[in-house]
Amino acid sequence: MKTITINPVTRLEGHGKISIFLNNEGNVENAYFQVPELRGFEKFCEGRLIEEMPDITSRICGVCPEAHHIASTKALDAVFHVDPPPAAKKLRELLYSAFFVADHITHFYVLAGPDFVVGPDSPKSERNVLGVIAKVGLDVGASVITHRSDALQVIATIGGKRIHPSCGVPGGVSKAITEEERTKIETIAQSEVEFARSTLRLFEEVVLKNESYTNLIRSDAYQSKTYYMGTVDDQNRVNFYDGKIRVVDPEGKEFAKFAATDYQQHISEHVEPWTYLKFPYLTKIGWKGLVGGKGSGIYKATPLARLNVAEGMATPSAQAEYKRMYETLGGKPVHSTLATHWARLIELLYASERMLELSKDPEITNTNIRTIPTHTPDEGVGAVEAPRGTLIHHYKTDQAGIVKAVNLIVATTNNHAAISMSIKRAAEGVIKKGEVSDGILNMVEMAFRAYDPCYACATHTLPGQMPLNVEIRAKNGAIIRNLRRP
Amino acid sequence: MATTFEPKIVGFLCRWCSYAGADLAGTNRMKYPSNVSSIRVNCSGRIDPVLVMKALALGADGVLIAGCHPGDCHYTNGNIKTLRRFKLLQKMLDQFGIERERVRLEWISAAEGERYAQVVRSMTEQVRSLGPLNWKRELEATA
Amino acid sequence: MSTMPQKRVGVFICHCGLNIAGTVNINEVVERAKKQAGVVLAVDHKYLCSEPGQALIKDTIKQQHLDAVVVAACSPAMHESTFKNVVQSTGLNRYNCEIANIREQGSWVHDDRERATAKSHVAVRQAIEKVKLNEALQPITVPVTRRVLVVGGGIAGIRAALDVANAGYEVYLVEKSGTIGGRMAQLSETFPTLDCSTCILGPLMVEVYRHPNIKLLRLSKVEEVKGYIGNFKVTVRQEPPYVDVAKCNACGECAKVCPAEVPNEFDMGLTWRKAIYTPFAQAVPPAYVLDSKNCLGLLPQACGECKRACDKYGTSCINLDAWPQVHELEVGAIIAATGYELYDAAKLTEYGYGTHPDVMTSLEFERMLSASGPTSGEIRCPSDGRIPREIVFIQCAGQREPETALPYCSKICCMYTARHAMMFHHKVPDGQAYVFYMDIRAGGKGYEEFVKRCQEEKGLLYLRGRVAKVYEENGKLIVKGVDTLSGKTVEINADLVILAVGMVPSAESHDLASKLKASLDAYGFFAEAHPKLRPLESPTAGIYIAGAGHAPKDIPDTVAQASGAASKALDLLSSPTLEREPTVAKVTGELCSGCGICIPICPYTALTLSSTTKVAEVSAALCEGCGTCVASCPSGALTLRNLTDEQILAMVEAIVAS
Amino acid sequence: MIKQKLAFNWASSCGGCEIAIFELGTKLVELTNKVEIIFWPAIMDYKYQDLEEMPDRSIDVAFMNGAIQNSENEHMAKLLRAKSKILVAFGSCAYTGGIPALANTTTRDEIFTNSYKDTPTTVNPEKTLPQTKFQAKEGELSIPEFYNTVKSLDQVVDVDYYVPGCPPVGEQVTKVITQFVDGLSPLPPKGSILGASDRSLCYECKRVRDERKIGRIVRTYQTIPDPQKCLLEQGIICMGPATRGGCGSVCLDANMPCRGCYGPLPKAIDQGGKMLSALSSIFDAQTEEDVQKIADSVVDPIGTFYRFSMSRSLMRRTKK
Repeated sequence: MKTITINPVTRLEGHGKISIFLNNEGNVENAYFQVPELRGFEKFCEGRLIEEMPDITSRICGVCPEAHHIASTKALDAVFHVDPPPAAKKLRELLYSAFFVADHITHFYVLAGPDFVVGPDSPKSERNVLGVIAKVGLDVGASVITHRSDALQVIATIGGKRIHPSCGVPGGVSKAITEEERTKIETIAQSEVEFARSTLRLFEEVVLKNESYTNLIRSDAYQSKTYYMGTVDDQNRVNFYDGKIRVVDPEGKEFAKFAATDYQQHISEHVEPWTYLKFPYLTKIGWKGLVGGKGSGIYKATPLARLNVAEGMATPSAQAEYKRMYETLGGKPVHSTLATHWARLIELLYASERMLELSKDPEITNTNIRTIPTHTPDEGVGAVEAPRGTLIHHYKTDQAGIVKAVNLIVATTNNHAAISMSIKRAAEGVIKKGEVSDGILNMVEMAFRAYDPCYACATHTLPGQMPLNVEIRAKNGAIIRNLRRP
Repeated sequence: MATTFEPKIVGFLCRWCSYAGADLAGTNRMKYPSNVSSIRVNCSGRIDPVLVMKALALGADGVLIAGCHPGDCHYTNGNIKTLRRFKLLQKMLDQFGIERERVRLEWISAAEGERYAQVVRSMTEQVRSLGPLNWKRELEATA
Repeated sequence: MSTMPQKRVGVFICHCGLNIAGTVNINEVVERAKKQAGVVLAVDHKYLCSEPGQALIKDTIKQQHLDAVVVAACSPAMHESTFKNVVQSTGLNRYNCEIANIREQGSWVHDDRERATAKSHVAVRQAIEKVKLNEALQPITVPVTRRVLVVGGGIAGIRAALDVANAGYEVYLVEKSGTIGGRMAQLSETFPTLDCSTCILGPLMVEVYRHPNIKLLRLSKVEEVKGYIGNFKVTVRQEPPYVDVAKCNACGECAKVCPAEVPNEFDMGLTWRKAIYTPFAQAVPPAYVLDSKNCLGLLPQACGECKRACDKYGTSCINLDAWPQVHELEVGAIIAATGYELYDAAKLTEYGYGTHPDVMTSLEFERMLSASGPTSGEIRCPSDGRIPREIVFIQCAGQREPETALPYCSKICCMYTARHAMMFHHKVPDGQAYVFYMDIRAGGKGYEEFVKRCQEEKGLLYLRGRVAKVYEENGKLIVKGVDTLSGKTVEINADLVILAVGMVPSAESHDLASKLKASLDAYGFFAEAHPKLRPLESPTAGIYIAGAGHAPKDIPDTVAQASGAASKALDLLSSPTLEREPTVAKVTGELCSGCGICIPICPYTALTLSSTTKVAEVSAALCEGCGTCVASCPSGALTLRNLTDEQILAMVEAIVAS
Repeated sequence: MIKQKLAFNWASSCGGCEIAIFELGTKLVELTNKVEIIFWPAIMDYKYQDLEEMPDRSIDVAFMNGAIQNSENEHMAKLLRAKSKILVAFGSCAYTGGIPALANTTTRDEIFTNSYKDTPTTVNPEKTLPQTKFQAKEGELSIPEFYNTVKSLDQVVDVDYYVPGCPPVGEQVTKVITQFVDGLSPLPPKGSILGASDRSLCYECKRVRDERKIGRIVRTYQTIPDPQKCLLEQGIICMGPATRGGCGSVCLDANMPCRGCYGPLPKAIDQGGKMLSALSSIFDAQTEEDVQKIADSVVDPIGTFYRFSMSRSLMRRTKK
């Protein structure tokens, strides 16, 4: 038997290691996806001041600190039984939409982009954001950077910092925005909407019009039938900031719809000895191992999942794109991992449109942005849709507001099982008769990257690094072929 | 005898009261254990909690801070500032898991030679029964 | 550690006869000292403080070209300066010397030779590590403003001002009221000599007024004190000069026409005075005073009678539109002579003061005895003016009563009560006086004899015991008390009752103390630097104390202390500059962020934030070197010269390493 | 012109530092003319083995962010050290331990028990715990060893420079990187802190200070602080006085206190200890009882004073 170790999967925010075992025919016997780190936030947050959670937990992930910051802040609202003034909620959502814009741009152009724009078989020296820029042209490249940066500027305006904002307080936000700031934000939002549209056009050009890619998207290797999870508003439309968590089965039928507070009845986590990361699954169905389908509790929580569970988007152009995608890919739900990229761009459009709406909201500059808690802190759950899936923060405190217990269901973690399966399927699809090439390995990674997995988040750990190294071993373990990327 | 643990205790004594008190114990030939070595400072207010922690981190088993009684400070109220720092430091050392007996603040006047001797006796005993702190080794052990 | 080149250190270990050598193995300490980095040599000697011992240190420093010296001997409290002087005499900087205390905290407190030796070695190591990091320092010299401010124009202030002025230095004398003289001016006689008080005080008051070196600021109040010893900047606020002292000839026309009458404080309210008045006959300056609080004429200009009268018959010296004056004084020393007030007798309800007119305080009685007083010296009952036959003096009234009133003894009451009783007997020969006392305290030159003499007067009865109650019964005052000697309760029908109430610090002293940053004791009297060795100085350098503002005192003590305080101040003024210990705090400007944490930490306002650089600055002259600010500085920008964190930690390491 | 060889790598960090470098934006693109980024796993397809095969000291400047929390972090740090002429500890985690170092208030065992057994959603009847080496039926699987005590980078390898901040702010990052790249100004002495001020945040804070006095500690959720006045004087614990400036006091502009991410000041032996001393020194209390009251209102000293600097603190971890 041979072992291939892809170690690590690069261009993901965090850290993953893939081990593929081949059988004697050189076909895939099994593939393991391992997360080699753990940080113990849930433990070391104990004893801290509850109001500091948004500041501390935002360090779970520097790629999506806003997700943790806002989920945590919402958990604080619950812990203190306080309802923020409308302006505060809107400011939070505005910051949050800006974050989605920034994050989705980062992912598409910097992390996943190279696969599509530059191409999976191109030399690694080009397979990166600089390569993308080279391909799409420096001005587009510059515009990518500007639009990402502008979105972060909006985050800084509301949240204080571009990375790791610090505005979250129970019952609101720490700072209001001035009319002057609002105008700036509106201008930025306007241009983000445009940029989102142009990005979708680019996707159309380089991906949808490219036979080999669309085949990839449709190819069996990238199909993964599971349950889907995402947050929807009262009309079952995608919502990132607030709403109910909805789960649909592989046929797209509603399986559950619940308030974040009840997450414990619906989500459980399974432990495996070969990875530091746990495997969440649907409690009512149970853990059946790393298998998909209706009989297994495994679910996905990704942009595609969100679109699959929703019945539409809350903004016009995004709604149109939503329709178009499902028409193109033959109706809901879509199971193709790679379609996640498309879904992500539709979300990018929605986020920028929502950003624009909120920036125009007359109430957004209202200075009543905080309700001072009066209730003794006890327990609370806060949830948002992070770019990489549903994110849940759950805190318990004593009467003095000292954290006694923390439980976190983190975006990427939701997809841990699904990712492992997708990788295996991809490996099975592209590795035949022990034939292993750099491009092929990258395609395995593509399956992985589609989830935009953030292992900083998932393990509440910090990303680490290891090289890609494929060793093919004979049964006796002797290396008969050692292969690296060209 | 050789087996009994002899704690190393750093004593920060203010010049005007506690150091003079310690001298008085000597003039009166009072006997007490040799485990506390004193460092003379003008005022207990000179003692920065950082110095206390550094002493522990460097290997001291205990730290004694001694100053004038409240109201008697040669510098009006340096000792009160020491008190403020000490109370908060004590709270933090609790968190670090360092027993309270290891770090003490005592008011000892220039006239209280016996009291100084008494404090040294009791503190030496308490720290001895707690055993070595060995903070450095503690760190390596838990690396 | 530090980048400075390694110092050549010499270690000298003293046997102190057998005091140290008896318990400490000197040889071992010497040998182990030799092994320390930087130590050039280590030697021992029987008595290092002896002449040969000092010579040994001197010679070795020269021969071995030592840069620094460690002396392991008795406590630094004993001989630190001795050995520093030795070091200095060789041309080395005196701060290149450290003492290891191996006697008081070594040989004398440990029996176990091994342990005592080990601990002594640690002490030596500490000293070595510290001295290596000591910097050479020169004493800080600051200029001295050779002028003195005296606050309070009573006998203490007068005496102190005259002594300083006579020594040839300028003095500002600040007095709150319209004249100097204070309490002493109110007294009719003084014990034990029965001198007429004003007769001995008067000339001094005039001398003050005429003295070229004394600037008298009456009706004035210290408003702000900045600076430090040798260099105080004092702001004094003076009432508007409604009456031009230079012009006023005290003709009194103004008072005649003044419509406002108020109780006369000089007579303890037993008489009335006008709103424009002269405090008393011998008042200095000899001019009328306008009491702005009670004058009907000021703001808005309503009355103005006095001005019209003065313009018409007088010297037209009244200006009702005058403005207050603010004086900025620069002085090198300040003498606080704020004096005393009487404890409020009304608080002693059991004695019926304030409810019955014939219960008086001793000071009220004093005024009555005075020829210039309300009754021109006759003793009469305030109620109906009759001459009292039976008079009761109650000593310790509200004194030595920790729970209910004053815990302390006012020291002078035994004496003046005896005098009062005697005066009563002289003025009412057939009268009967009773004195309730707890014990007679008559320490002082001629005091005991005086009291004895009084007690021997007939018609004067001393009863040992407290008075329980004074109450009225059909027109008579009943004084109920116990005679603890006979054990009987006594009941006296009195015409007049005199309460010897205690002395309390004057109302101003608290306010002044906080402006001077001088500490007060538990009762609000000025605290001294040391009760025995420095009774004339406040702990705050440059502030001296005199008179009853420091503690209850009689006149001789007050005058003595005043002269003492004056000579202390003169001592300071005797040189144009003064030297201070240079081991003070220091700010590294580049590291200071001006966060301001240290500012309130300093009890001497030695730290300020520079208006230009925005960072903290230390006034080396103000800094006393306690180092409290250093510990509070979050950025480590503050250090204490020759007791840096680095040095303290070097000593800590010496302790834990061995 | 020879391009400078740069490398970026992460150990135990949240990725925020990577984003911070990415914040260079267009400058990053310009940079690529002057430098060759030969290793940046977060963004580029370069692999660990590529690094292993480079000759020693072949990288001109390597930026490493993240704390050292497991055997792999340490291995990586040593490798990068060997391959680089200059190694820069980038960000709070690499410099002082950062948020991950709060794990030093607990232990590996406590963390495992909590994460894999106690958390409410965990279902683990067999009490399975992750193993560094595991025999799967197909072969052996390994994961790195999790450390009990989180270390800063310089506690495992020799570090040349430090760039504080969680994350370091954009302008500072630009300054630092260009400083290395255009090589115009001579490099500062080894061990220097780059991209930060030598003075505390108070020096650049725009808030007005009045009297340094603290009567009671106020927690951020309890009040809406006056945005003009010093937070400390409003009773809110702000780490500003004990923390390096350079960030532009952005948190304070958001009306929130500084948590100290820029780390200790040049002459401060211990950031938390210094803050503790400064804060308590100005407690407005004279008697033991009153002092105790205020002290007790500082509820979580370690989490407050060592939020980002536990690894670099004197005590470094709690005694367990």
